[in-house]
Amino acid sequence: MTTQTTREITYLEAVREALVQEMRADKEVFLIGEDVGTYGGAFGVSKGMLEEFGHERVRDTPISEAAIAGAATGAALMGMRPVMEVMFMDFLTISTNQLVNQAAKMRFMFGGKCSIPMVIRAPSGSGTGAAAQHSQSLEAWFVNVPGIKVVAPSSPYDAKGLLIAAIRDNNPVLFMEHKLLYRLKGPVPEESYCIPLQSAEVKREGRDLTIVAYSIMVPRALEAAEKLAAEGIDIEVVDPRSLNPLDEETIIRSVCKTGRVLIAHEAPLTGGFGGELAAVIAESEAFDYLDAPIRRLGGLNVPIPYNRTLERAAVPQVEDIVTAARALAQEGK
Amino acid sequence: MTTQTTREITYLEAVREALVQEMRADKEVFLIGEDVGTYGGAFGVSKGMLEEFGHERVRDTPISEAAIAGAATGAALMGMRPVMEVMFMDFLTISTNQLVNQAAKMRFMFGGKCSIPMVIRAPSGSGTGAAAQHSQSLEAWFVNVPGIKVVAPSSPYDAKGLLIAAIRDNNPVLFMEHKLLYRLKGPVPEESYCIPLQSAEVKREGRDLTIVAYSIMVPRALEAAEKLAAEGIDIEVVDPRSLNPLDEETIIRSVCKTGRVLIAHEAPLTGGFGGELAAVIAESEAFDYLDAPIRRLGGLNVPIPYNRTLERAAVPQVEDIVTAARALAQEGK
Amino acid sequence: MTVVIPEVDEVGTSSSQHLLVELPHEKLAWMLQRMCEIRYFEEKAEDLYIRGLVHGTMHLSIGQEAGSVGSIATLRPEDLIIHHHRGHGHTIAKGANLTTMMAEFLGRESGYCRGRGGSMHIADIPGGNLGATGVVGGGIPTAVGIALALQMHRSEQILLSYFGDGATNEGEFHESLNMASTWKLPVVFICDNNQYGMSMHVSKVMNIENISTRAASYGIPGKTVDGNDVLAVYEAVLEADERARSGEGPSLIDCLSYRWRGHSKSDRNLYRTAQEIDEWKHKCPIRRFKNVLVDAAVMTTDEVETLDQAAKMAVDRAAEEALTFPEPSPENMEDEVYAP
Amino acid sequence: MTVVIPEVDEVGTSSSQHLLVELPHEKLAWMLQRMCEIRYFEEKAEDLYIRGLVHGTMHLSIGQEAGSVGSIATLRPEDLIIHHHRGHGHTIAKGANLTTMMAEFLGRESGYCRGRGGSMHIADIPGGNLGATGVVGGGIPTAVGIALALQMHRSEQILLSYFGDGATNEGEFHESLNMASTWKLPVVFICDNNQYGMSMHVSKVMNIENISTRAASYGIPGKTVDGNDVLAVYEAVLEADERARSGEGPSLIDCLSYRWRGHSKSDRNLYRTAQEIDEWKHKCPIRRFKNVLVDAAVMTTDEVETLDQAAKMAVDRAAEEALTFPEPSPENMEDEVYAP
Ligand SMILES: Cc1ncc(C[n+]2csc(CCOP(=O)(O)OP(=O)(O)O)c2C)c(N)n1
Ligand SMILES: Cc1ncc(C[n+]2csc(CCOP(=O)(O)OP(=O)(O)O)c2C)c(N)n1
Ligand SMILES: [Mg+2]
Ligand SMILES: [Mg+2]
Repeated sequence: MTTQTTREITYLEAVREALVQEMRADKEVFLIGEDVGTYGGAFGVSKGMLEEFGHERVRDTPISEAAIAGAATGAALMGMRPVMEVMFMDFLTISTNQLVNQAAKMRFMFGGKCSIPMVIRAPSGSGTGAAAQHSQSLEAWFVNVPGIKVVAPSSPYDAKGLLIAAIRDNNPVLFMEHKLLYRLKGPVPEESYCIPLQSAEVKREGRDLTIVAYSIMVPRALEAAEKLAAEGIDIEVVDPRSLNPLDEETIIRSVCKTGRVLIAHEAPLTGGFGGELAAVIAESEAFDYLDAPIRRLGGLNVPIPYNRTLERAAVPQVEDIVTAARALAQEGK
Repeated sequence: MTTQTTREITYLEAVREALVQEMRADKEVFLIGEDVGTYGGAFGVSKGMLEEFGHERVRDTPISEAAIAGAATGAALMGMRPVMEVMFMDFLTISTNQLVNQAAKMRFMFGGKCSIPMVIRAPSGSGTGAAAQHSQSLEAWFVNVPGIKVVAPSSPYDAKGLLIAAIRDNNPVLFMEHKLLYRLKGPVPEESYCIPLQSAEVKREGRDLTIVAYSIMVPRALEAAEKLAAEGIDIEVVDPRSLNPLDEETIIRSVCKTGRVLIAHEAPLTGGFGGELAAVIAESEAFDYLDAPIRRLGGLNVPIPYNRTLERAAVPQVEDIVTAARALAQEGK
Repeated sequence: MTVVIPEVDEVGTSSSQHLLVELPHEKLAWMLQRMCEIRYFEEKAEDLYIRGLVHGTMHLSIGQEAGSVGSIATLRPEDLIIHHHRGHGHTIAKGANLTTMMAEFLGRESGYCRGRGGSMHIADIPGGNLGATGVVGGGIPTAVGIALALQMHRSEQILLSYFGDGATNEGEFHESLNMASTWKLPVVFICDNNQYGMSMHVSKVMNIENISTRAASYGIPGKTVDGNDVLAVYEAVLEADERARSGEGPSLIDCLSYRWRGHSKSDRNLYRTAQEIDEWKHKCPIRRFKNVLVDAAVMTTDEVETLDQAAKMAVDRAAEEALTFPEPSPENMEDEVYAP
Repeated sequence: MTVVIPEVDEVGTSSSQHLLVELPHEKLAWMLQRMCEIRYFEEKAEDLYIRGLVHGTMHLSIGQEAGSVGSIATLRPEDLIIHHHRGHGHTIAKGANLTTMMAEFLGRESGYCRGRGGSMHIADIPGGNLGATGVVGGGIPTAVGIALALQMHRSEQILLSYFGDGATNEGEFHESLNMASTWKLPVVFICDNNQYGMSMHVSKVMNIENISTRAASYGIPGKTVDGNDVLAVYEAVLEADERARSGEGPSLIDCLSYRWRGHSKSDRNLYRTAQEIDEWKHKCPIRRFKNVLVDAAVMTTDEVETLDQAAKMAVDRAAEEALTFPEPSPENMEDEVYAP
């Protein structure tokens, strides 16, 4: 990738650029969802796209999440590449049957004789004061559904490359966009490029301890790592980027190296994806390299509260990661 | 409990007995679901109940899983104790919004000023040749939803005591009934009794290795344990019984004792509840007692196939547990 | 739509003028004062939001006050409501304490939901307000269960279930109305039809003139009323109440109105013209009701303005007081999730 | 219901008698033969099930053959269908290879779904059968997407989307018909109305006479037809096809019929009388069509019976052959889940 074409854009702009470039490149790709047209999407992701692609390919829908998911599933079955936007990830609870029982299963159930190339874009996470029904992180459900892939980019660069890869993938891909990341800026090449799914990335190298984090937890982990560097604790941050399929090797290699691992996610700790990560590590050769127990840092087991202070307290913040990582770095020494 | 009142009945009869006894004891308890009345429920659980309690309390519904869940949620909000039967757990994908965004959240979201005492009875699992859309085990989703409890009994005795406890609990409780367990017979006292949620049970004592299993995997683990006993491998089988809240102590104590743990469930391995169990163990003091990596045995990451042979191969069977446990018992020796 | 909503000219008009003589004076005064309180409350909340004292987002019902007040005015004190994200009007009409309500907007411990819910999720369970749901259509199935409990308890109470025009395209609307009709439950379904679901005009998301047509799918009465005529709303809902109370089952009332403000705080109003908004401001339900009352000589201009000012003062006082309340503490939140 | 379905007496009757002259002889023969194939196929499948050669459960459409054949007979070869758990009739009418189909029932590798789907999930994608869904109503939203793709591809093809009477109480039915109508998609929604959803008679789960009434909620045509009159079904669906093909949008056709067998293999038929079942057997759509053809002298009794026997033999041959096919191997199943 030539660097002169790389500029700083936001995560939101990166998502839009991926959509626009794929829609220009392949007429089978289209965007479907509530208020994605004139309104430009609840978070402004599709702003301006209606003007270029028109109402047919930037398709506003009734408020009918089951039918929207079905419309994407059926169109995908017919060889199109729909990108469905659900306004908030919380509302996938209305699309669940279509995604889990139709989109995820048709290929296998029908003997491998069809495929469902679709993307479900889902703004996720808390931090906007939207309370319990507009702030969830539901990735753990979909990771347990064979037939669906789950991707959760943490940077503008990853957002663009992973979304293009997701659109070109021949399977249903749940693409999580954390609302607090939309404004995050970072270098992104103008050209179209793919980041293969199932490729984790070491976001920061370190010797003492590995933090496995994804989505919003990556910038927080990196900030925590800087703070701890000042204390002489050298942290490695690994971002799986895609939760299913999962690049286990990169994670395991890092844990073998550091001997300590902290897993961080925003979703409630109990039953969160961190359990899968912990299990993968505990089952692997990394087990023999562990100098301390595996630690998880997750959201509190609560619905997300409205009040700012409570909302902040409900999910891991930089200072929580710092505290947990510091403690783990000392543990058993 | 006086033993002279204990007889051998099936798991299905135990579930029915719990329902009948609670409905006799508390007029606020009622059963609502598709074909629970005249038909007696798709699996015959409510056979005969219509005759005793009438159409109002053994309430047949339209095929409307969202409204059924809403009807239960709203009635619970009004102080009733509805028991909702979903015909197959797979169809909770249509009730998801009501269960996750309403039932689970109303109490917290409204400042703790209401409660939702309801039970969701969900026949789960494969083994009946019903294929991909009628065979799922979706417990992992609900364990990650604060506000819902998840229970999965493995014996007639547990089914009755846990269902009565679930009905008397003041929160939404997902109660999983494995279809293959319905015919399982076991001793059950006639009197009404409660098994507190969050109480795991050691189903078999052993020295060499702990198998943590729930639902259908418990009888399979016990059978595997007998086979391995013949080889001189002494297995302990722990059944959490309730997945959330989880009785961590009993599990950790067992692993500290045996130093080896195999986790078994039917749901697809990736993202299954086994990850949470593995993480809880890996984070606990048991970590220091582990003589071998934690092992998980789960379903293949596939939709459940129709063909008998494929269906059997898709989820752990007794021989798979035997093989995995035998290997783990030797590991690192 | 077939219902034509007149602009408010010098002469006030209502299709249910006869209620001016049939309803007690205090009732009419109560209605006007509640409508004014809703208007002033939402203007105040908007102001606090702009000043950064209220966070998150907010869905204002300014322009739709006749729907919430006209419908709830038909209820007995023990009757119930369940509603949705645009629910400030219903909450106030149902008799909410303005201070406790504003405290919730401000996320204070003494708010209706102890700061956990915010403006989108106000519930006052003892007051018969069973809560606002932020998931479009999500409260409708819950309404079925509430009404079912009323029926099974042989209660005299009824329930009003509110949702927007956009919500009628959700599957939960369909399942719920069908179930409520099949079981003849004591509930009235009220569509606060402001003609838009976010940016989508009803004509772009459904192929029918009147949402009340959908009642036919369930074999229940459906009526579209001028939702800016508080007396017309009252008359239509009262009839539906009686049907619900007498065990004949639910009805669907479509209250046609308009939202003056953007959908929420992020709305740039790209989907409608300034002129359209302006035209609807000339159909203001409050000014209209005032004129109706004065023109029919039910009240003097002074009386009307006294009620208006009383509402304004009540809101100002509530806001002032609420701002002095303490914030909740983040301790032990996990203990709040499950009931003992 | 307003549509009265006559018993089959010595004289055969059809409300669309005129089609006997308008339709080519081969077409009429094709229709009768397909109806017989469906009947014999399901009887054979039932027999294999009882003998333990087919496992799981099975949903037989015996008695409803006119609905699937009458509707699919209107299609062009390139047109599409998507259907539901009671889908054997649609599958055969759409031209399935009986051997490949029976092989799927038997869970063989050479079955339509390589033994992964079974009797409830037969799909023949190249043949235009986009698959049967076991989740009630679950195929309807998918149908919207299929029809959307046809529209966006400017295709001439149309889609028939099948579901049962019970499915019309699912939210997905509502969302889907509304969306399809709003976008004028080339799909015809066909309700295989056998009057029961498992044990629940339509009158117990909805408060309306005719399911076709629900079309009004979406501003589309709705028609209830005698689903035991294959020619009446043909006429109604053809009209809806033309509407769909010409870009005017969907229709809802309610095919009123009856299921002779239990809902599935676990049904004890406690919710209906033996007499009711018997009465409906006297309305047999196959015997009726045979009489219509013979009475109108379109065919002789011999011709009719020759078609019948050809169907029987085809089914017997299919079953025999399918039983010889190998089972799939459980190796590498995880590699089948995701497309490369
Ligand atoms: C299930 C669901 N889908 C989408 C949204 C986002 N959203 C919030 S309000 C709204 C518009 C609702 O329109 P309507 O029902 O007419 O109510 P109004 O806002 O006009 O009062 C949308 C799309 C949501 N909250 N829930
Ligand atoms: C969502 C869902 N709920 C319940 C079931 C169980 N079930 C299978 S078929 C059936 C009856 C469906 O009735 P109808 O739609 O009229 O179709 P029919 O079986 O009569 O052909 C039921 C309740 C299911 N498969 N899916
Ligand atoms: Mg609206
Ligand atoms: Mg039916």
